[in-house]
Amino acid sequence: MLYPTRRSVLGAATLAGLSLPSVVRAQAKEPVRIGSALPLTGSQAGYGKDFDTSMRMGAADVNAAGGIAGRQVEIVALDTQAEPQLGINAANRFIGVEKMPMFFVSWSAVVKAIAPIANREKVLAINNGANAPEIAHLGDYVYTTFPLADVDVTKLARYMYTTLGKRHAAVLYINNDTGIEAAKLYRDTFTTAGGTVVAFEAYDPKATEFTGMLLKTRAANPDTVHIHGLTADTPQVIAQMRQLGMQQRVTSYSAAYNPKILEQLGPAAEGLIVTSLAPGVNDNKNVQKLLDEWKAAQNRVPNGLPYDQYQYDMVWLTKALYEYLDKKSLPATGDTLKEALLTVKEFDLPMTGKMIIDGHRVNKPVYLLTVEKGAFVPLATLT
Amino acid sequence: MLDPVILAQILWTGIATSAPYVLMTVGFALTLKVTGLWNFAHAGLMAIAFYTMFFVLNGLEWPLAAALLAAAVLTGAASLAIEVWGLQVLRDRGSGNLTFFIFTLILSEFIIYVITLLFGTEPETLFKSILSPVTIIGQVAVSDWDKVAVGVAAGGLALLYAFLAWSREGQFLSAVADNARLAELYGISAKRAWRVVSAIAALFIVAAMYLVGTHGGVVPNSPLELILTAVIGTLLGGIGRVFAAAAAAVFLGLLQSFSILVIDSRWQNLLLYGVLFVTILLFPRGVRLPPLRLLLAGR
Amino acid sequence: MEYLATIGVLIAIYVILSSSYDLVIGYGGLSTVAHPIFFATGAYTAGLLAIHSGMPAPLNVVLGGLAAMLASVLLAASALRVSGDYLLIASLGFQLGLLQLIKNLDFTGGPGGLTGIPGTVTGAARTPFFLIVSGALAVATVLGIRAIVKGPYGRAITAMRDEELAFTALGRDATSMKIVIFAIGCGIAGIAGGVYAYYFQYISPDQFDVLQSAAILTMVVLGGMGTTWGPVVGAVLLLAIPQAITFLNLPPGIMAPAQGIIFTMLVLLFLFLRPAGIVGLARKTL
Amino acid sequence: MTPVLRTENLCKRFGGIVVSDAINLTIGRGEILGLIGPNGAGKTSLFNLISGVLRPDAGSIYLNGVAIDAAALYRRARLGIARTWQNMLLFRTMTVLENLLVAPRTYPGESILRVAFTRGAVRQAERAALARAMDTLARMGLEQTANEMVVDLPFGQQKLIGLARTLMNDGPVLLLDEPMAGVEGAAYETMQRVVREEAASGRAVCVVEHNVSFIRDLCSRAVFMANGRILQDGTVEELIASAALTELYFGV
Repeated sequence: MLYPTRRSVLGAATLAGLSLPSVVRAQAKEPVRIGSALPLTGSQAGYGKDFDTSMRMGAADVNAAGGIAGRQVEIVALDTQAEPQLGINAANRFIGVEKMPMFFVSWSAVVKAIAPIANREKVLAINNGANAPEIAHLGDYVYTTFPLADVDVTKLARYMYTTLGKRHAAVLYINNDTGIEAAKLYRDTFTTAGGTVVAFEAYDPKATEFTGMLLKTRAANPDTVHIHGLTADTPQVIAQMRQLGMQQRVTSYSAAYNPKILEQLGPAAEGLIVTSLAPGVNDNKNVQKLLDEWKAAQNRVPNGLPYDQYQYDMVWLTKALYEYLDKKSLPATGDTLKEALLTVKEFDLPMTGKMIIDGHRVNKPVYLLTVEKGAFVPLATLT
Repeated sequence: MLDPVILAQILWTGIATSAPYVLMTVGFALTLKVTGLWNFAHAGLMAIAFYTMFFVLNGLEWPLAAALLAAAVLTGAASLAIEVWGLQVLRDRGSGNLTFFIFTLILSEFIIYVITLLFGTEPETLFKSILSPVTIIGQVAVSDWDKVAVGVAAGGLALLYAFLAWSREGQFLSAVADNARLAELYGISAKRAWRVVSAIAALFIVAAMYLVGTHGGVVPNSPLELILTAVIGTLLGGIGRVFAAAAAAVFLGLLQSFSILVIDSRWQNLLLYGVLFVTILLFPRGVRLPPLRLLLAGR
Repeated sequence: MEYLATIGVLIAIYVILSSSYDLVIGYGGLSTVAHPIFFATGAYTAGLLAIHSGMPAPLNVVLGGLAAMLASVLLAASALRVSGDYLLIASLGFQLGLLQLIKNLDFTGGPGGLTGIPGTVTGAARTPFFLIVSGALAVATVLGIRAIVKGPYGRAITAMRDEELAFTALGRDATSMKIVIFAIGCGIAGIAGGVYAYYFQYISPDQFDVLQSAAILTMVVLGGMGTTWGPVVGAVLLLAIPQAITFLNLPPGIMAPAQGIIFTMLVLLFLFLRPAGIVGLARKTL
Repeated sequence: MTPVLRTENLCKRFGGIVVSDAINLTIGRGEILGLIGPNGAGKTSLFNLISGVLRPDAGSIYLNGVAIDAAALYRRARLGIARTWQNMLLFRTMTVLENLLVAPRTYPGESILRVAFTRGAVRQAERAALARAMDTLARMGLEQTANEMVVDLPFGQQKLIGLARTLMNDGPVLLLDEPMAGVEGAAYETMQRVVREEAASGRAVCVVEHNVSFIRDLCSRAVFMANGRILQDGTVEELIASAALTELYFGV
């Protein structure tokens, strides 16, 4: 939705974030205010709102655990609608109005749009949701705590070749910034591993009809199909694929790790392999706690649980950064926080586990899940 | 690659998938033919149609028949309201082409915002599962959805043809389409014709959205993209030639499906617009607009 | 302050856009929706030149304007051969097609958008500088258009809009006049695009689609078509009010659609109750 | 001497309807030709063909012996074929004066470049146009209406403004489409006087008119048209005398 009127909408949470119980205010020192630019409205709001909720849960837990050196944490979330222009306004508001030395941001287009500002103003912008490989090259003040596509896609491709012994892969991808780069990565990794990519097809984000593409793929007869699309189109592609009698094992990535897909595909989802960049309930007991919090608060599971785990953890990451600064008794600026991020380097986070900041990249184990009897079950953990 | 089975499969699925586009294009083209307006309010009507069905099916959990009926009634009413309290007022005022465009486009946006407020922006489908059972007919996979789609589209076209050709009302429509003023002289009420058309268009829209909503996810914004296909179909089909527009819609669908055999799939969509470009820039005379001023009443 | 200044730059750019759009549809009476695509043409031309050529920024911005002008002449010349009404739909197709092309090409950054546009001006002076530049351009545009529509040329434009047939039969070449007006308006939009690209250093195709058309249209209609100050008022309102609304502190889920509803409803109300907009004198038809 | 305007075998049909069937017509210098006939006879269509609104299917049009078939509507006006319209088509959002000022045969103001760079020439042309406009209005006793909006004037005066606007074009040919329809009283007199003066000044005038007495007063020669054909060409008396035509016309 691209109304400039809505481009310049800023999340109401700006002020909501401030309205903590006055008791807390009174007894607390100057609070640590964490900026978070997310699509709270618009087509991506389904995720954005849940991400915000999860981060606030993280804040609540940090505060319950004594906050950051006695300082309370406040989340200041601004709406981006996943729109560059709104993202820019949000970034300017964080820097100019809220005077924040760092803030978190998701969605590739928004990260790209705010990068120039962060670099100009020497404010640390941390991507914690977008995975466009380009993000590694956006400048000196743009870092990521969320693994970029080159982490999960490459590991998945290698797994398909070595472990599952697939030799002929087909890659179907949505023709937008999410799909294009990731698809190339899968192709290159799979080929260097020794396999051959027999079909490499893009489809338009608006497309609803994939027969031609699928038949072309079928004729190339691959033994595995990687689909890199969005939650809206991926199920449609798989459905039409099955209807055309293509039974190959389908792989996708974290976007397909979504209950809606099971609903829409029913039996056709069986065998689907998806990636998750965060440990699941069985790998990490804390995750159950988050899910319970969600049950209690919203009586449902969040959209895109792994992403939510990262959102939750960002508060703890911030805590770690600020504690480093306090130890060194440095003021919190873009530069010092950046220094903190790069020197601390290793973070042990409650929901996502060990996180190693590797320059402008971050390396994380990739958790594979597959669909069995209509449910996602762990398949493997790739480190 | 060019083995007959594949070609047959692409042909069949291509035709089936173009069915909803055929329906909405026909509604759009017919409206243009009779009223002389590019009625972008159809996007809003599509949204109303889909979300009515969605609500009745998943909110009230009533049967499909009820959903279709409710959608038909609501969309029809909305369409009539737009005609009577919107377009007619502007006609009486002798407003220019652009005013009609602004009105219809902005109205659609308005409707879509309201719906966004009510239903949010998650992609929704009419039924939980979008998987429809497949039967193999001579090695060609035919899903139930395909059958329904083709059936509905063919039925709709046939009915419309019969209506225009044989019913009095239908002949009136053609008369008004040719020349509203003249028709008035022969005692045919243009206003009436315009209202009839807006009702018919609503029905086509409901049918189209049923097919769209059972095939994949729909968000409040989708209609604005869907309507563009209708526009392109109408353009290529040639203004005032409703069934040619329908054919154009199928042609576009097939063009895209088949083109993948020869060109990289990522260029498919561009191909669509390529065709549009060529039409606009090179053969603009291939597409004539009816003399709007004549069609506007009160002139 | 950075935040307000950025809003200021944005407002200035949209004043340029809506005023030039008003010249085309309001004064020229040319039904087009494609204004954002010429904005885009300017933005991408300037942006790409900024990245790949060593040429000075002002030159690139001007070239962006010229590119937009060229594209607009291409469209107008072919569409107007048919009829003024046809231009409306032709422009829509033109916009969609060009956007699709931008998304499919690689050197434009594809759907992901064009990153890495150099900042040119750096340091604290940057935003004030752009505020001044864009502000000056906005003023120049508004006054320039005012100058155009006054005097003999403006008289001819008005006559053409009122009764094209009679106008032509008096020996006036309406078609070339239309093409010229279209080219001027779209060229200005292209320049605005160049400034936008240089200031925000990132552009993506989705920023220039049909909803963007509707937005600029809203500014013009709300402010008052065929008036000097109407588009200015419209642009300021549509960009400033949302900022104000954010301080009402509504839940965001409500806010964005609510704003859309408010503005679209306003347009509809004006269309029927006061066709000439906030500024315009009540004229009978648009 | 060559006639100012000559049409040769001019043909035009819309589907089944023939609006112009091999029309051969000549109008000489200073002549006022009356064009009469029932509705749908093709009189206005003939004007549209001559002035270039319509393209003939066949035939040619000569202005002072030169074929102008290739010239577009606006070029023909510049060549000096001026016309009025049955329903005037005045510029409704403009004043009387403005309506006239855009109407001269050549108007530098229509080129943005010339407006921008040859200010002097433009200003001069404007002055000339202003003088001619005021003069024309004066001839019709309308100078005091100069700055009123045309839409505010009574119908009769609007008709005169329509003529005045056309007269800004000082070309050799003047085509008047039902100048008298709905006009009476003072305006009627003025209309007649002005048309006479124009003819006297050497222009070739052609008038489509139902008001026979107006034609009789004005025209030495008249043409009777029906179904796109010229049935008779002669003096007004001859035409009116012809029972056949009268029947056709008045449908007795």
